[in-house]
Amino acid sequence: MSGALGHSATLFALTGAALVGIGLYGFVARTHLLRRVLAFNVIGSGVFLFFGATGFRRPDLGADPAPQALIITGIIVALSLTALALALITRYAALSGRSSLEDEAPDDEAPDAGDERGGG
Amino acid sequence: MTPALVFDGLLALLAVAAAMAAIGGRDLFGSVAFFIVYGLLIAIAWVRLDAIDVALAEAAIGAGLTGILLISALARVERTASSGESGEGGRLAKIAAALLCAGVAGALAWAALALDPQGAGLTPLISEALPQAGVGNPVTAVLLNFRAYDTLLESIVLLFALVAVWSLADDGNWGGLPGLRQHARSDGVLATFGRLLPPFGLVVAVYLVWAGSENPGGAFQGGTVLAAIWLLVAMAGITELPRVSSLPLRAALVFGPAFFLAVGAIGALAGTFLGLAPAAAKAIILAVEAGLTLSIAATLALLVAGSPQRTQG
Amino acid sequence: MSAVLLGFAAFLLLSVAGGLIRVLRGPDAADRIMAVQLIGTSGVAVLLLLAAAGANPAIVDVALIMALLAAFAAVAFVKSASADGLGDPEEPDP
Amino acid sequence: MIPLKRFVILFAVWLILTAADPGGLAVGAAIATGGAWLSLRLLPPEGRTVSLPGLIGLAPRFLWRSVLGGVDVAWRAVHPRMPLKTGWLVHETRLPAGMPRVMLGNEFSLLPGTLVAGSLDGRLFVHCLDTEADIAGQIREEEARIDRVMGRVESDGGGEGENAGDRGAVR
Amino acid sequence: MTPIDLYTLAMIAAGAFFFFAGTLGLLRFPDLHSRLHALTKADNLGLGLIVLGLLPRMGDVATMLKMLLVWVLVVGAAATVAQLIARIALPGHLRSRPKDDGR
Repeated sequence: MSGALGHSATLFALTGAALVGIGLYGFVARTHLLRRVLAFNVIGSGVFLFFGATGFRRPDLGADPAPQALIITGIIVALSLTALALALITRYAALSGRSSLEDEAPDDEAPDAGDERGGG
Repeated sequence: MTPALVFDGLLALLAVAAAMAAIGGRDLFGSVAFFIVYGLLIAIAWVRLDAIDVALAEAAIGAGLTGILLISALARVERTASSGESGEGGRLAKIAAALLCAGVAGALAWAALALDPQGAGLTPLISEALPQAGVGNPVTAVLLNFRAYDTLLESIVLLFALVAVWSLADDGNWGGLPGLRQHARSDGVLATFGRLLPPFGLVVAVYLVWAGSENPGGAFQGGTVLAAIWLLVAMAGITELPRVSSLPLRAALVFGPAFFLAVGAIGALAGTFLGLAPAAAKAIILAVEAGLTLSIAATLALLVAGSPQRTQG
Repeated sequence: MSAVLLGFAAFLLLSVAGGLIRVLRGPDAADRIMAVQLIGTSGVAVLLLLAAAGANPAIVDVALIMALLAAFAAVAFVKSASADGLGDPEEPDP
Repeated sequence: MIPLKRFVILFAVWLILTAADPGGLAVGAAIATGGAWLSLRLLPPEGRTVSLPGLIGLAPRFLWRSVLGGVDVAWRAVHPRMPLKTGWLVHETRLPAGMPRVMLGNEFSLLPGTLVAGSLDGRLFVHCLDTEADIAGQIREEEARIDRVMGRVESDGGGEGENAGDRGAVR
Repeated sequence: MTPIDLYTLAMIAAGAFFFFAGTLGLLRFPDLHSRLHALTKADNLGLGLIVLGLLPRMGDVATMLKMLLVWVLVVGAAATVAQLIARIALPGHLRSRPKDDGR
């Protein structure tokens, strides 16, 4: 089925690697919490793409179903954690009036609700 | 250069560009828009990798839920908080971070190139066991038979995430209605769209679950579409999402995982936890899928709707 | 023929690239969401071409989902752009 | 009658999706019933009958005109000087609020040179690419066609948008 | 090349042209509402032509009808989105012209 289309598994594996790098940079270097959630999702989908592409090395066999199943599971879990992170962020923003964790005003310490990486 | 390679190269380039723009940009709404586009491109990439099941999931989540989730979260944050991105690190720190991340990406790329190009992974094993699995779609077989553990635990993780979101509510609102009251003019464009589309969405969602046993599709894809449709009806101001304390809602949330667990327990009595007898496998998988679809739809919709913020409608 | 179809799909990706430029330039959020809408339609077209090129009707289902949910991001956007962020732009003024 | 009509439409969609697989007919019938029920709750019939043959009869003309719409805007986009003479037109519609009005707006958003920005109190806001064309006349013509197909409700449609108010609010 | 191939080729090429024109309009047109015209009309026509061009290649009737259904859904979504987005950018003076609703 896929044979007729040719296949570029290596290309997509490299794309996945690049996406992980990009997402990691965003997660480390950007401060707005919402953008960090986006970065976290880019890392996630980069990993999925990498994983999925390595499961598609032999077009004659088709795509390996095992990585596909794990990736579907992963996508849904990533979505639920994104929803949780966004709920935490909106709550934090409502309580503190801020949208990043960087202490611009050192007097008010960020309440622990701001830790988006927790939970799950 | 075959057209296939040109297409894939262009697709990869656009996905990387969209990801960079989502992360590097100044305008936050622009970032969200780039991220939605990015999800769409990744769904096409899954099609190119012959992973239609994943493409379906990515398309349903990317087109339906992520947009609603991110856009409404952004609007809420911007209404309450300063945009402050002032605290970003200095230039040197950024260069160091970029180098580090380039190193990680490089290591992964090296790993990809070092893989045995003839590696067959688990495909032969799965093809061999598929006749006993009860379903013809190998991905569904892995999800609900061979690796049913993962799927069961995942459905429980979803519930925990929802409980965590609910617990962010003020004490007074516990058990109340999720999010703020959505409203729309009842004879307007938005409401009419919200009245026309859902029946078709319902049919498509059930079709995806039905198709999942032999062809790409399944409970996750169908459940996601259902959740998106339900949220549309709520956004069109036609009906409200139920109270978090509502018993029917809680029953719907727990039904899928509980039924799955019961099936597993019966399997345990017969020998293996979650082991399915080949003769009954198909019927059991279909029943579990139907239950999971309902629970996944309810859980995802309420996850996107957020924590309870009021007690009165 | 399937190579030709893939070639056209690649051409449509250029239209996606044009949409990305509009997302980048804005200037309004409405412009950006419009570009997302355009890219969604192009994506559906690309998927249908891929389905025909690979003779794989299951890909049409991916296009079907995208088509069904095509308006959702824009709906969320117009709602967030209303007066209280929860309404509908067509509502009469309070 | 109306529930049956909706059931048939949804079941037809199911047949298309499943390629009329006999193994899925039972599920399809069940879900089309569920879908028809949902549709009745979301969009109660309210005395108006939509004539399906009438709607299908309008299709060829609509398709042809929307092709012209695409050609028109494509021509303006690729033309080096981009001939645009944009402006707004407010049209007092006599179609009843709800579906017919929204349908008119949807339709005119696909036809050449016009784009509808919803309505308010029976006024339809139309953005025109070329203010010299006879848009108002076209809308009146089209309005009459839709009126025929969508059937009429007892009260003449010109009333307040909000009068049609709370219909079909699901609690 | 069979006649069917030629037909497909012609339709898809025409469809691709309308996508190109729609994108061009989105990039070139000076204001939001004009861009919205380009988006709704040119792209839907482009998609419609591509669907029509691909129909004879899909083998079974059900898949053909499914592709038409995809097109109908996209058109409906586009018309709805066009109305909603046009509305949020509606010039204020239009809202209250004939009778002055007490603002």
